[in-house]
Amino acid sequence: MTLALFVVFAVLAVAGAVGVILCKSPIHSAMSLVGTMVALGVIYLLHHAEFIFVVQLMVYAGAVMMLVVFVIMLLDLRAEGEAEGRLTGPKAFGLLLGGLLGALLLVPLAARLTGLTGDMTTDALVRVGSVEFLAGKLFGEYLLPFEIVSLLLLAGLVGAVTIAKKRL
Amino acid sequence: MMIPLSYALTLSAILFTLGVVGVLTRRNIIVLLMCVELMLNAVNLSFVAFAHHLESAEGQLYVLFVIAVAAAEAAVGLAIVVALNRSRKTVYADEVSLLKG
Amino acid sequence: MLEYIWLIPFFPMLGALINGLAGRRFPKGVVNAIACGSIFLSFLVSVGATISLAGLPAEERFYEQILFQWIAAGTTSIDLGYLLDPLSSVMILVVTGVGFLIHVYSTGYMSHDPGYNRFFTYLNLFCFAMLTLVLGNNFLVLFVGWEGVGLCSYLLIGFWYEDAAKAAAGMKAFIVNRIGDFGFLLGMFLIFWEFGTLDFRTVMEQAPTTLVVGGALVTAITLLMFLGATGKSAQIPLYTWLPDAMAGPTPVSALIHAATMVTAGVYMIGRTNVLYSMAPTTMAVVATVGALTALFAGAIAITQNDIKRVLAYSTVSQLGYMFTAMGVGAYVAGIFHLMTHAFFKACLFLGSGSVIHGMHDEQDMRHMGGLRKYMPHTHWTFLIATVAIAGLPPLAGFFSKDEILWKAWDHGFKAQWLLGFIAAGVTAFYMFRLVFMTFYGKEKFDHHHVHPHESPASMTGVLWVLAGLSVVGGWVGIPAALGGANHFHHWLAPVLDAPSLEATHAAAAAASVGGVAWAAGAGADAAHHDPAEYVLMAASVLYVLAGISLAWFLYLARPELPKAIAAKVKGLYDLSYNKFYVDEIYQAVFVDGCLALATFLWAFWDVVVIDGAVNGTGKVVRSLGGGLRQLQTGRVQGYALTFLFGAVAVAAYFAVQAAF
Amino acid sequence: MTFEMADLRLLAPHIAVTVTALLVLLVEAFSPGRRKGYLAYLSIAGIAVAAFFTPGLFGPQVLGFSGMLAGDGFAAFFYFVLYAVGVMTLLASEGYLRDERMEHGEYYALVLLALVGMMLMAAATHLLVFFLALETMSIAIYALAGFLRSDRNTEAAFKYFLLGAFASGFLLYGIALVYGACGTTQLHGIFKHFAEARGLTTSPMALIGIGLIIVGFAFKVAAVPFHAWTPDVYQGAPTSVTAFMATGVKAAAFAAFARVFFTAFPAVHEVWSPLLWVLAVATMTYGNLVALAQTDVKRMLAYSSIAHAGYLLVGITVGTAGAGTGILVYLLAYAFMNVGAFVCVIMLGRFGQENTDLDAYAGVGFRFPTLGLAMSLFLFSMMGMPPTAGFIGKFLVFKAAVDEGFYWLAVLGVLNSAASVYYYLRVIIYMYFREAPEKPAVEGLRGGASGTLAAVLAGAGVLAFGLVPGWAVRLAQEAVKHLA
Amino acid sequence: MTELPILSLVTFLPLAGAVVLLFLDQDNPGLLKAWALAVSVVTLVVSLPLWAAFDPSQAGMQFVERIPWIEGLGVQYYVGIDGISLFLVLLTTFLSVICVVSSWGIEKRVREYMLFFLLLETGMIGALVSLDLFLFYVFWELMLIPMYFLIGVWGGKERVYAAIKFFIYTMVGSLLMLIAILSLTYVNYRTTGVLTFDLLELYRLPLAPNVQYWMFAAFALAFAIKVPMWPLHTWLPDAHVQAPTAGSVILAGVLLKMGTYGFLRFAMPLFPNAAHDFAPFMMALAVIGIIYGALVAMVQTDVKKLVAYSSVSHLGFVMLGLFAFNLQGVAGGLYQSLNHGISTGALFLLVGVLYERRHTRAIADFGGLCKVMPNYTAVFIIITMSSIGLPGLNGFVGEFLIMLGAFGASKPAAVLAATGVVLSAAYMLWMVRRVFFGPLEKEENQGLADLNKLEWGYLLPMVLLTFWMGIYPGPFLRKMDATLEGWLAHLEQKRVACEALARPDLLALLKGAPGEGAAR
Repeated sequence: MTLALFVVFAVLAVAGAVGVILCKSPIHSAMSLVGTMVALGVIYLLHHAEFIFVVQLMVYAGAVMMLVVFVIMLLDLRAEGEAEGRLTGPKAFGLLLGGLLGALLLVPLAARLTGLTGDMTTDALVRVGSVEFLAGKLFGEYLLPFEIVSLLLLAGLVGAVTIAKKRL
Repeated sequence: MMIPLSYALTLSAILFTLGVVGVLTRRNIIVLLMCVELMLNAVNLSFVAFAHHLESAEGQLYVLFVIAVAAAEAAVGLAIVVALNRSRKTVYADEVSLLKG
Repeated sequence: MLEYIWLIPFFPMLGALINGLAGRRFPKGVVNAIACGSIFLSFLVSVGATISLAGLPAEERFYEQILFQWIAAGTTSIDLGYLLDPLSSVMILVVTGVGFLIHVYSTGYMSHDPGYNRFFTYLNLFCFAMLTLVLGNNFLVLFVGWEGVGLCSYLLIGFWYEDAAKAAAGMKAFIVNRIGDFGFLLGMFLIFWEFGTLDFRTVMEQAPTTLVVGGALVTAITLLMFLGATGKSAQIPLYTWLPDAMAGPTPVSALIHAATMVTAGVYMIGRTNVLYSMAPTTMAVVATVGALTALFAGAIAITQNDIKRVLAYSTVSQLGYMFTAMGVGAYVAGIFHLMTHAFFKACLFLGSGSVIHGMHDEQDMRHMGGLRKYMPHTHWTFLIATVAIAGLPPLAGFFSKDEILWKAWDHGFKAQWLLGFIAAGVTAFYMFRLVFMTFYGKEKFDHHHVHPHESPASMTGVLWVLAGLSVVGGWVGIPAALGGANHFHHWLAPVLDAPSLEATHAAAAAASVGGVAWAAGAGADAAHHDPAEYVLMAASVLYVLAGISLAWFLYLARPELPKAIAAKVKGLYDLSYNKFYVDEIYQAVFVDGCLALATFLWAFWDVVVIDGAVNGTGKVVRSLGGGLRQLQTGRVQGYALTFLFGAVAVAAYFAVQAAF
Repeated sequence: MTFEMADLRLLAPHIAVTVTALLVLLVEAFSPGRRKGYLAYLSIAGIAVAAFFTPGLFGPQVLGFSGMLAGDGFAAFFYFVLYAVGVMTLLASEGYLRDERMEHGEYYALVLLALVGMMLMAAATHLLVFFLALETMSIAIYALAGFLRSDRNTEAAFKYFLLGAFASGFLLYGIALVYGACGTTQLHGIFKHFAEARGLTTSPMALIGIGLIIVGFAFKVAAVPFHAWTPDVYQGAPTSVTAFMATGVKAAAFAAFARVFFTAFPAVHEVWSPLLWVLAVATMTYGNLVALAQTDVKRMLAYSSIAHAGYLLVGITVGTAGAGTGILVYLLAYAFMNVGAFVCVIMLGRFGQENTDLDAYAGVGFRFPTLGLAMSLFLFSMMGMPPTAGFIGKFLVFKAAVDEGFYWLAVLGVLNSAASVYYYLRVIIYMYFREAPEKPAVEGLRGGASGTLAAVLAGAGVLAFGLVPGWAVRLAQEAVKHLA
Repeated sequence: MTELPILSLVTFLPLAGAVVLLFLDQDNPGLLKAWALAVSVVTLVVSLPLWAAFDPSQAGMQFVERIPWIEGLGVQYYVGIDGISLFLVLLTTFLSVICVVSSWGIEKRVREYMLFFLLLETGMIGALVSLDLFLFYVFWELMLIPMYFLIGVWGGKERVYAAIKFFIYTMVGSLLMLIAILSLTYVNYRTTGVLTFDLLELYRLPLAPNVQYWMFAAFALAFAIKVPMWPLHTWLPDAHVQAPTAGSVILAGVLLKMGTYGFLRFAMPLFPNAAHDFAPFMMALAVIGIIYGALVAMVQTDVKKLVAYSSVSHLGFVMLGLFAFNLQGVAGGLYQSLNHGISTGALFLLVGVLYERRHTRAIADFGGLCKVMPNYTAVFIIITMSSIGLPGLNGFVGEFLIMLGAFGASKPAAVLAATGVVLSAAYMLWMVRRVFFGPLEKEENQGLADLNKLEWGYLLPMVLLTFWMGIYPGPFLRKMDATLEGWLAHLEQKRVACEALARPDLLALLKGAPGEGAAR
């Protein structure tokens, strides 16, 4: 069952991704991307990453993509011109290299995982629940990254403002 | 029933590759941005899958942080798109080539 | 007196220094006094030193004086020292004596030249160098003098530097001499590495034990040294500079290019006779080169019209005699001829100078004639010297030249003797041709512009002294065959005929092709008189007279004949007149060849190949940079593409690493 | 493990800088005036405070925050390098921004935020921290690159951003694979796994992961063929930002590169070393070759920075303690000489006209003797001429290569150095060997006292570390001891 | 150490002077020149006690100073001189004074000019006294910079090309030498466990001959470029022709000697087996240089270029002497280094005098100058004679010893080298004839002034030295003797010792071909 669901949503995700790169209109691309994200969210769920699923939907598919769509509308972007569809030399080369990269990224599959290393066992999750578990980690062990992210967001904020504002 | 790791990783690789190909082939900067997001999403999938199979929380935490990073990047990226559109009147990557050589 | 021999070169050096640094501010009289005085002082010291030397027993007649250590590297030590022995005493007497006379002559001859003090500076400097040459106690000091005289010769030939040809002649002299020096240097190195020293006395003492008679080493040493001699003493093949050297003022020609410097090669062989005696091959070469040069130069002299050039070729020819003497082992005869030649050739040159002076710098004999009534002193002295060089008894040239020819015959060098013998007649012919064309016959100069006159007393006086010496100079060496005591031979014997070397001589001679008879004759020289000696003597006198008569016939009795003959044997005449084209051949082969090679090396090898490679590398690198620069298109997706390319390559690399 | 107060000791410098950044933003928000130069000095004061906390970090390695952050000599060494970069950049920026009429507090805040990112990169012992720090730095720098909003600025920001994000994807993928292979991304943990699990050294997952991490680093340090952004971005960005990027980013990236590879992956050194060999050679050769063909000083310096990355990669390739020492000292030297050079470039420009074309430099050396002297000093240092700091850096790096038998690498390195001489000298040729035209493009020097001070500091550093490098070398030697 | 650190004083006085120069009034050239002169004279004076107090009986280093410099790397500030460097140091301080005087006519950017000159002096002296390889390398490279500026700023028309060529040529060589230095110190570290750049320590390091080959090759390349040996000489004519007079003097007088000094001090004693085995090759190059330089000099149309090529020829002699491996040759080579500094330096000064008056150096533009400039001509001819090795002048002593030594080592080499004697006379005298003799035809030359007091001032010491060193070289040669004997003994001893060492497989030591590491 899980596997079947995985396959279905995987196909959806890939379809969305293909849509992103094939759609002529940016808004269609954005929509495809949202589709991919949602499909991926479901796959997260299938991996028992409920919290991530939520964040994925809310922050990613929701907020971030909203922003993207907003900007597309703001700039009134339409479908791309003639040049887009044509297959040029560099593009062909890019496709070829992309294919190669894809193939190479499959090489790790040959590896076997060396074993369980973590403490996020089903057992533990059952005991404290996945969100609580992650929260504990986030504010315990992972406090430093958490703090850094706040800095990062501050930098992003200030950066976005300085760049986008007409005059400072 | 567990989803085999290789399935998730394959999907991740495919999505990542599609993102990369998109960055290389599209002209519209916003689409390029989205392709980069796609790449990050692909990686996230790997993290989640690994976390699941290793029974390790780290992968999931990575995903959380990556999403935050992606959000910040998107903000800055979109700001740049706006700025470019303002100064160059274009959203096409290949038309931004003042600096070269 | 002996301990003062350092003064002999010192005085002229001092003179040169004073005149050179401050001479411009002195009146001419002071310059004269310094120049002539300094050389006269050295002459006095030389005489004194020689008398002191003579006072010693024969086998102890040497005096060595070390001034200071010159070049030292570890155990190698070369001193600056002087050596006085009979051989060098003869040389210093000739140099200072003749030198003094020529200084005096020059005060008259150069009196109107603006470079007066410069001239005397050089002349004094020359005397210093020449005296160093003959007094040096080792090869290197000899070489110092050797090069020093070369320098002075260079400076004096090009004395009238404003004439490009004269400057070129000086340069030629120096460079050709350098070719000889090349050999000399190498010879010195061979000696050094064999003996560990360059001291004459040590080398000569050790030579018989260190070297093998007739061995390759000694032959190489002597041949290389002889190459030096051919340069300095103008022998084939390096004689070409000497005729050109006549560009210098005539006193210079007399002193340097006739009486002293050019005989340095002869002196050098005399000085190292021990080595030469051990190298029969070299001896044969020396004798042959000498004899050939004697004849060859004579053959050129016949057709020359420039009075100084005739004398120059005559000098080359006479030097050839000296080398023949050295080559046949008649060292004393060679030195003897060196001395007599110094007298009469100086006299001839100074006489020609007097003629040129009186003829307002005319040197072409075809524009002279009948001068004897205008310049009687010059005429008479010139005639005496000519007779002396022609070799008529009892003048100096007869004794010395005849001894050479006799020794050549006697020592078995018959071919060389023949060449020398022929040359003797030729000498008589061209010398009298010179005299007749200049002093006799029709006056062929332009009476309106040229008013021949006799030279001042300072010049004619010197001429008379030299003429006198040309007459009596040979009497010190009258051979026993003619009832003479041959003082000269006895004086030089300790150096040139060291008894200890007899055995070596014999062995050397035995090894040599032509030297069998000589081996027999060497020991019994003084006692034994071969009747052939008288026959040859008579023959040569008659032969010389024949030459003189021919000259008289052609240039006084039938002056129209020479032209006719010249026309008849035009080829031969041109050949002789153009000096057998040797200068042209040298120019084409060596000078032009060298320049062509040099130009090729520079323009092609340096500029095209090496710099081409250097700059080419730079250019290639820079154009590579320019090419790679094109990759930077400014399109961000192009950049992503290269990025991806790199990423794929890296991933592929690791995939491969994982697979193995 | 959870948070302990003791960990704050490790974070004190970062906190100081962060607080300063926030302070700057606050002051900016509430100050009406147009002159904001004092904010630069405020920022410098913050760095000074951070510097006050730093020396305590020298000594044995202390890990904090669940082993995510290291307090050790290595980090402290880089902190000081980064402080120096920061202070000089800020000083130079003050006058520069005034002249460009863009005095805004955000600039200083972003510089400080980027600085914190860099410092964290140097100290991160966990790939997550490293990644976040990298992103913090990058995002701040993206914004800084476009700060002056000229066409070139925006283009630079765009290119840097797009390629940076692209590269982040690869880096992250690599981290994911390493995580998958090891189950942890704490560097010592990774090391332990490599040491214990024999299969890991040939595991495709681990190796490809390492490969992709290398790609990510290679991008940040501008190694060929991941370098393409460098010239465009360096040229397009405001010069003060270029200086900051060229030195700070490079130092931080190499610090992290060295720490990650020397701490986590030494077990597979033999695998990644040959690849980096190729990268190093390609990078220095390409950088130098293309720099030869440049006529714009700023762009030339960009290519030269690629070449320098090549020399530094030699150090990573060699991978010994000696190489680490070399990298540290090299980066120290590089910080001074490169910031110095860019400060000189700033000073020669004027509002709206950067004057970075070589022709503008004609005769500058004699017209502005001190600037000429300083610029020459920096250029000679970049060439690696003694007795400058640049020489010491190169010397140590090549020494490490030779010690390990990497002779070809060393030879190619020095041949590259020789080729590089040509384009550095060309600047000097223009400055000194050509006469200034009638109406010179450069009318006067800008940057004010602070700019001059920055140049003087840089020059002093270049000379000081060239003449008495002993203590810096010893500190570096101590620092790398804790790495492996 | 309680003694006065004379060497450091001599080395850094010019640097201190240069720093002071920075603060002097730029618009007062008289003051600047006077200051530079004072500094160089004081340096010369301070350097003279070195000669006086030098103990000729001692083969080792004297006036040694040693302070740790970079402790982590075993680098020291370690200086000292022996019979090899003593006279080169003195030559440097002497020529520096001469150069400052001869630059009195400089009007363009006097302060910078003098600054670079003094800097150069520090660099040169430093390189000569360094006994630590690191320190040496620092000074060695330091010399480049001021020279580069001197050529580039105050040079002739093609100065930029010449300056850059000079710089890069030298740089390539010295960087490869740097690698050899690193390898050497590393091998020493592996052998002895001590990381040091101390030259005297490294002298003692036994090295397998095949290891020596490579290190020697790298050192030799650097020094051969500096010498310059054929075929690495092409930077020299350009640099010489373009450099200002004083720059040429220093270049010929001292900088080229750095190459030969490098062989003497470093390349040969560190790697005696390699030096010994490569000797035929080096001698061949030296001989080619002698003949080639002379031939090419012959066809030059520019006086300065001619002198430059003559340097190639002369330095060929020096190299020939060094590789003769006997006392005569080496002493001759060292002595000839000094001589060449004096005579070629003087030639460049003389050419400079002419150039200042006529602003041309083309031989064809002159002719008959002897008439208007008799004193100048006289000096020129004296120096010419010194240059072509006339006995009694300095050139001869060196040339003679060299050829003597070379003859002992290789007869063919000596024979070929001796042709240089002929050729040098040919090209120099031909030039002299064309410049000074013949009719004074060119109108521009009619009014040329003879030497003035200033020119006499700097030429006279040179002329006196040519005589002194030619007639009485004892004071010079004696002080070299012990050192050179020790030098030769060391060479031989170490060579024999190293010959027996096993030769490691160098390829096995080599790392870093891509892919190789992983294959293991």
